[in-house]
Amino acid sequence: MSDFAATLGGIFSNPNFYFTVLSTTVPILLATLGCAIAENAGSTNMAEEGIMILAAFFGVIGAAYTGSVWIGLLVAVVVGAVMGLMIAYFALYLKVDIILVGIAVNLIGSGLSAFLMYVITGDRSATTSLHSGTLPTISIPGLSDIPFIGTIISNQSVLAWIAYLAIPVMSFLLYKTKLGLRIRSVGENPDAASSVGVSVNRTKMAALVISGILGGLAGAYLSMSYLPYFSKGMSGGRGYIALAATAMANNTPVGSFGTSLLFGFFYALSTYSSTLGIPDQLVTTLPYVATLVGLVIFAINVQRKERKMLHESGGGHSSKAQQVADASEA
Amino acid sequence: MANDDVNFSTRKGEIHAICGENGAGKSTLMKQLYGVEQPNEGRIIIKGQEVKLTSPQVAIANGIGMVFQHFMLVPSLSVAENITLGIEPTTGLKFDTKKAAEITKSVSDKYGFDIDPAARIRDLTVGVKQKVEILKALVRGAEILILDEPTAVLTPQETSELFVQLRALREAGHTIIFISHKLGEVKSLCDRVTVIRRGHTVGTYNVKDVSESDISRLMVGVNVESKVPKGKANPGPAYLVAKDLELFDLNGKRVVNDISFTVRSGEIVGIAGVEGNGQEPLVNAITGFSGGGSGTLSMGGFDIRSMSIHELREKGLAYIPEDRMSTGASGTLSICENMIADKVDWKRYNKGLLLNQPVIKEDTDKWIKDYDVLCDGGNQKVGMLSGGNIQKVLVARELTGLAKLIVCDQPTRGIDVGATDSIRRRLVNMRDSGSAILLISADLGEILNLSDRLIVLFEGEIVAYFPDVSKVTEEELGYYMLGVKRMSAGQIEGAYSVQ
Amino acid sequence: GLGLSACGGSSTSGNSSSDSGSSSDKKRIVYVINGTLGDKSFFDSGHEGMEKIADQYGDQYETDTREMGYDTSVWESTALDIASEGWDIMIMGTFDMVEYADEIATQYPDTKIWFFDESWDFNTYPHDNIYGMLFAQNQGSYLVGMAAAYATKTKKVAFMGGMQNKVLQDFFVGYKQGVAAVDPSVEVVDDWTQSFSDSTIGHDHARALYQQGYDIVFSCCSSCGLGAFDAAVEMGDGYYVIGVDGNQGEYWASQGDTAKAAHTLTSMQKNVNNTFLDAAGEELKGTLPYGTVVTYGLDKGGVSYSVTDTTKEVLTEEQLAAIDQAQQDIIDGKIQVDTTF
Amino acid sequence: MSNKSSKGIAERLRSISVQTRHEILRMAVAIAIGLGIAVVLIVLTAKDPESALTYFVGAPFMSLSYFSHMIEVIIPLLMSGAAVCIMFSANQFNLGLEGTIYLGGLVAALSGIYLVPNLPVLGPIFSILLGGLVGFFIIAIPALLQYKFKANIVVSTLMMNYICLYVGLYFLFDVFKDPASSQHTYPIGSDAGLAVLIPGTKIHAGLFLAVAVVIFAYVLLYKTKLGLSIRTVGQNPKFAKYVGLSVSGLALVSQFIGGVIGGMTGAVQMLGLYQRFEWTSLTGYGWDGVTMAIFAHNNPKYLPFAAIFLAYFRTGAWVMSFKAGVQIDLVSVFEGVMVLFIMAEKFLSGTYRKMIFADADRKRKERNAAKGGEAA
Ligand SMILES: Nc1ncnc2c1ncn2[C@@H]1O[C@H](COP(=O)(O)OP(=O)(O)OP(=O)(O)O)[C@@H](O)[C@H]1O
Ligand SMILES: Nc1ncnc2c1ncn2[C@@H]1O[C@H](COP(=O)(O)OP(=O)(O)OP(=O)(O)O)[C@@H](O)[C@H]1O
Ligand SMILES: [Mg+2]
Ligand SMILES: [Mg+2]
Repeated sequence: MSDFAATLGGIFSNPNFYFTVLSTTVPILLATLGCAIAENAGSTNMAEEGIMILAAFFGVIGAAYTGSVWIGLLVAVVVGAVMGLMIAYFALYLKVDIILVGIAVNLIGSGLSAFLMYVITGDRSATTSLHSGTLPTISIPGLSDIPFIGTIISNQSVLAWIAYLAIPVMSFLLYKTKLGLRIRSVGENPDAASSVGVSVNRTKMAALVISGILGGLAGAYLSMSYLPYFSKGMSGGRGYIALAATAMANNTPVGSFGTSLLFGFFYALSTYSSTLGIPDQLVTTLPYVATLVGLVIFAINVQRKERKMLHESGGGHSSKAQQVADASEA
Repeated sequence: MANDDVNFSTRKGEIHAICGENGAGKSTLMKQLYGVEQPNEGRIIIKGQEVKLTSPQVAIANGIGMVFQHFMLVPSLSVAENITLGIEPTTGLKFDTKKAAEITKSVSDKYGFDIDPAARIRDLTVGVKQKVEILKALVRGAEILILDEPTAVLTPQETSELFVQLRALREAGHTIIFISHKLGEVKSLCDRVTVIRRGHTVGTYNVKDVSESDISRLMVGVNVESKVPKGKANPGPAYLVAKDLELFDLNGKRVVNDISFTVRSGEIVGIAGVEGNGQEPLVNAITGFSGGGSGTLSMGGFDIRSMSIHELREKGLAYIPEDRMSTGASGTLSICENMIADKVDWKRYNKGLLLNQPVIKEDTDKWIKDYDVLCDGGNQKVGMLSGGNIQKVLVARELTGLAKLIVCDQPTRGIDVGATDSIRRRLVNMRDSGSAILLISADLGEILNLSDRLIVLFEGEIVAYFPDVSKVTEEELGYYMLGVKRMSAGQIEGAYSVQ
Repeated sequence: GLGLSACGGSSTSGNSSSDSGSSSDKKRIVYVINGTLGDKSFFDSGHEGMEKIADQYGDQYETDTREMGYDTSVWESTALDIASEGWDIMIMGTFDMVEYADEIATQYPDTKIWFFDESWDFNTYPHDNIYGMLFAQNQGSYLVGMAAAYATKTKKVAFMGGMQNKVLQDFFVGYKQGVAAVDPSVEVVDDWTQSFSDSTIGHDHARALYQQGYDIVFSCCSSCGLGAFDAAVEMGDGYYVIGVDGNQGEYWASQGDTAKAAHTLTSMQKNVNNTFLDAAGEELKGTLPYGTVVTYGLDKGGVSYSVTDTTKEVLTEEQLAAIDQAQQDIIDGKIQVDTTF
Repeated sequence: MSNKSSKGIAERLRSISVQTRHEILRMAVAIAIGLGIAVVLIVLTAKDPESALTYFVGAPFMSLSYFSHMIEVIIPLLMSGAAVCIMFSANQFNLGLEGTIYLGGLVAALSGIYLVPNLPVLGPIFSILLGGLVGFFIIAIPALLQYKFKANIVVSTLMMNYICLYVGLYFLFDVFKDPASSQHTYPIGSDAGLAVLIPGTKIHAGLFLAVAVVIFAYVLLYKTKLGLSIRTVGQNPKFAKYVGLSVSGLALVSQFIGGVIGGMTGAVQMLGLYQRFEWTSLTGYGWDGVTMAIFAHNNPKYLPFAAIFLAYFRTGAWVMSFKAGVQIDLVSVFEGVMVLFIMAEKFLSGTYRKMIFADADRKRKERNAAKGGEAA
């Protein structure tokens, strides 16, 4: 047991571990922010998984055929935006349930990326034959020299910095701008928004496009930063994790950071713990169990808060959350 | 087709009423005027110019503003944010909170509304919310203001305050289109009235030239007597008993304070009161929607709070809820399924493990006929029906159960005269056949007409009790409802009558 | 259990005889993959072998490669369907396919099966139209284990496998023994990624191992293992991957990826390609010993360890000589390598 | 009665409501778009497009074994589809079937190895029920977390799937692996598997069970009070509570039933097609169930059509993949596209309007004609 504790202590005192935590958190964070902004507009974006994989694939193709990772990044972002538009079109204009749109897009994403990879590159599992390159990493001179912290934050990809920067940017967007105001009002009471001439569909579409762009960035990170190639199924369920992280974060950008970091932490721990002497399969469940537990803790908290809200809103119009609360209290 | 060949016109600076039965198409017509829905044919002319109102934006640009039947506000946002939503002032990328507050302030000052721009909508009372709605339209430069049943949720005081403001707006040259089922309001406020019946205009009249009964006759085609005839009650033993009842909300705040009353079999007990004075928690407690509190609350001798809704219904509870669309019915289920939703356990509707569909169909068809539900048949989805017909389905379901205790919360709100009359008659019939009925209604006429005994609730307490309703006037009731007057404990004691 | 009627079999085998009759005298040989190509590992290597056969014996063999994908529920149907096309020789392998090969061997006695990567149990499944090919990955792993022990600066080396299946454990036991043979004080850890396909997982596990001081990682999990090379490059000097199945150092070099080549210490090559080619040659001579299992170890060149520029840079000549000596000792039977088979 | 039966087909077609006719049209166009995209991709990428297309479109009729493969594919589709229909009818977006199927399969295999290896008929039935029980326990976790704490069911079930997989892998590798095998359990007993129905094929007795499960799901949802209650809850929970139904209780029950069927799906698949348990990843049948429920609009009545349809083209894609070398991944693109269009309420809504007008027109003319006839 003390051996176990010593190993664990060794992991936690290793700055590289935290480097790994931060870098594995990045794609999840980006996707979580994407889910969060869509959720704020009242649209559950379950399609980050599919967006990510398609963006990762097309980004690599773009980078390889133009010889520039930056163009690859642009392609990934454009693919993300287009997917966001497509989701919006089907969900908002053709009225497909948005969860089902998500499931469909994920199906298409996994199939199309694998299919086209073979057709375009002749590779079946990974595009190692292409030289698509990686986006640069950034080390800030002063910071990198700080002993422990320096190791953690230096040499993180430029996209990692973008991801962490996206947290305040998304906060600003949601809470301080016109678009943010509209997104939140459309999510909370679409009828109110449309009655004053705010186009619900266009606002939701904007949120979904931003959501798609964030998913595109997440994809780009996977195939042009984390690894220098596209590999089949490399989104690895991160889109679903993002959905969980969003739910746990109550759809706030700062909360999204916390919850994706939670997953990143336990995921990193699971990759580290071959030395812990626990069966590897069980260790692999760690991040998922942690997410599930986090979700439950969050839900308990919400329940408590909802009780309060219930009182505050008094006899007025009951919110949706309240209706649900009412309904399931039977 | 909701509207078929409607013609009407308004003049600048008038208050123009639109009257019609439920489902006559009033709201639909207004939505067309506001660009939310598009008419299939016909023309809309504003100031001599034909316009195509393809969206609310276009309508707003043409000087039309609308206050919907249901509030269109975002609860978590502030008043200023709600008012400037869609026309947000910005500095650079940022939404300019200060400027939004200024805009709100200046318009509310101009029209004499007293509103705090920073308040959150969810903290406001209904009356203030209504004002925010009107301000929203005015800020956008509305010259034609459409109000869809604005008074339905207001207290009498709020209503008269609103009328003062509407008259002021009229003086300022605004045109107001006013929809209401309350003909008294139409008479006192409006200049002209257009009557719609089943999607057709019947005609436009000067309000001075027509009486209330004229209007109601025009609406339904026959003159409906406004009072339901009813004989003397013949009450049995107390069926619903509330003794020293205290109820708390989820934060522990007391919302019903030490009240005692009974409802006996064979009588109708009315509860009058301005909305938000404890009716909702009381109804929720009696119908099993929420538990907790202290004191006795029993039905037919059983403790209500130890029973689930299911058990309560098995013991004879029937409940006509206030909110028919989201609570009282399921729009996506068929009429049959809605009708028997509370009776699925009945032997009659089950054959072995399966539902006995022919019997269900047969009974539903019968009820559709009895209750005069306008529909294509039992398999039609309830959501396809008009509001009044949905209410009829709901009432039919509730009154065809055991219905030993019937809790009616606003049973005829927003229902046309014919349907209202028939529902009231049925309640009286149920009383006569021995049901105990608790009636909560904002419609004082209804309360006074139907109740045998009457309680007034104010701030969660019983402030008045009338053992004989026939002697009560609306005016007197108003004093108690507003807390101006209050009876002595001895007088109120009578509400708890076991015999 | 499953039974198959004679009627289905006979009608199709009737077809097959007419098929093979009409298409000249070439032997028709098909390589059936229970997975897909692109694993940069033994499926790909086998396919290479097929191409070599076509090159070398093009006038005597007609070759084809078929992929069955990763949906295990269709493997049986697919394999039987391919068998019904009337091939002279079917090549298939891995434990997953044993029972299906048994069915085919029973139903199509005229079709010969070369079965690789699993020890065919002729007691349970006695077929004289089956030829078993087993690779002694434990022997090759022993040698790369020695290389790892020589190369490590931290005295900690790792094995990274996908899942603990028998073949991979065979790799591991050989590797561990090889490390210990050089220096018993070197710590060997085994890490199982639970994936054979997701390179990001391979990358993360390898990186975690490096960051914990295991400076050599023997990466044995197909596409998942590709990520290890990226992790080594990221970590910088002194961190190495040992490749598997093919000569991965050479592969990276051929792709112009010098960084990865420079981090590839050596590779445990499983020369499926050459094995197929050899077997095809013996088949023509009529000397292929059907009804037996042949182990392709270091002696037959079934497995080998690769020496690239990187290998020569990292290891001294004496060390390389010691590895070669061990190779000879294994061939001579002086060293017995542990195995899970 | 006789009058009705003597009606012509055209007449009867016209008597179908405009809504239904439009629904059929929409479905047809959705399929056409899905197929169109698939065909374009095949033509652009296949070495021999002609034979690839032939396999894709016609494989099930090209040989008995392909046809029987189609039937094999139908079995899990029907079962998981029924499970999802029941859960979705209660409006529970429970996506946890993957996990139940995986562990249901594992436990059924273990039962076939250790508990009832030599008990014909009853043995497999027992194993399948045991699989169902496992499905129940697995689904119970997220369902109860939702019941007690309102933990988001979509998210918790997605997490549960991963947990089930890795826990299953642990038991497979560390506890129950046959040391002589690669990554498999011991083989199940000689009488533990499901009997083959048609010799020469792999169509197994699970087909009966699958059909029974679909019928059960339909009868349950549309003919019993429990089903009506479940659907009431699914359509409007507030209303359901109001009429005295236990909303969260029924949500639980629907998920329990779904979980049991999920576990049984895994068991049937295992005992019908495999000798040993050897799954090292999630099977995908759970997601298939979602696709099936979408195609069937949550009504089990339509599951057989949806299953035949999907199985037909999956068989085509399967044959195409190993005969003509076209990537089987194509099939998920095809299915995803169709999910989008089939669920698109507003898709072809312009045509819908025209159909309604045409219908009204026709009715008016008929009425006029009838009047004219009377006058004459
Ligand atoms: N989407 C629709 N398509 C076709 N007909 C509809 C649609 N919605 C409602 N109707 C029909 O239009 C008629 C008018 O319904 P509506 O709800 O306007 O009644 P209403 O005038 O509000 O009556 P009530 O007073 O009962 O509410 C109803 O008979 C209804 O069946
Ligand atoms: N395009 C349409 N075609 C047919 N019916 C429609 C259409 N649009 C709306 N309806 C139905 O027509 C009815 C018109 O109701 P509307 O809300 O206008 O009635 P209302 O007169 O305002 O009644 P209330 O007094 O209950 O508010 C609605 O029930 C609606 O369902
Ligand atoms: Mg209405
Ligand atoms: Mg209305």
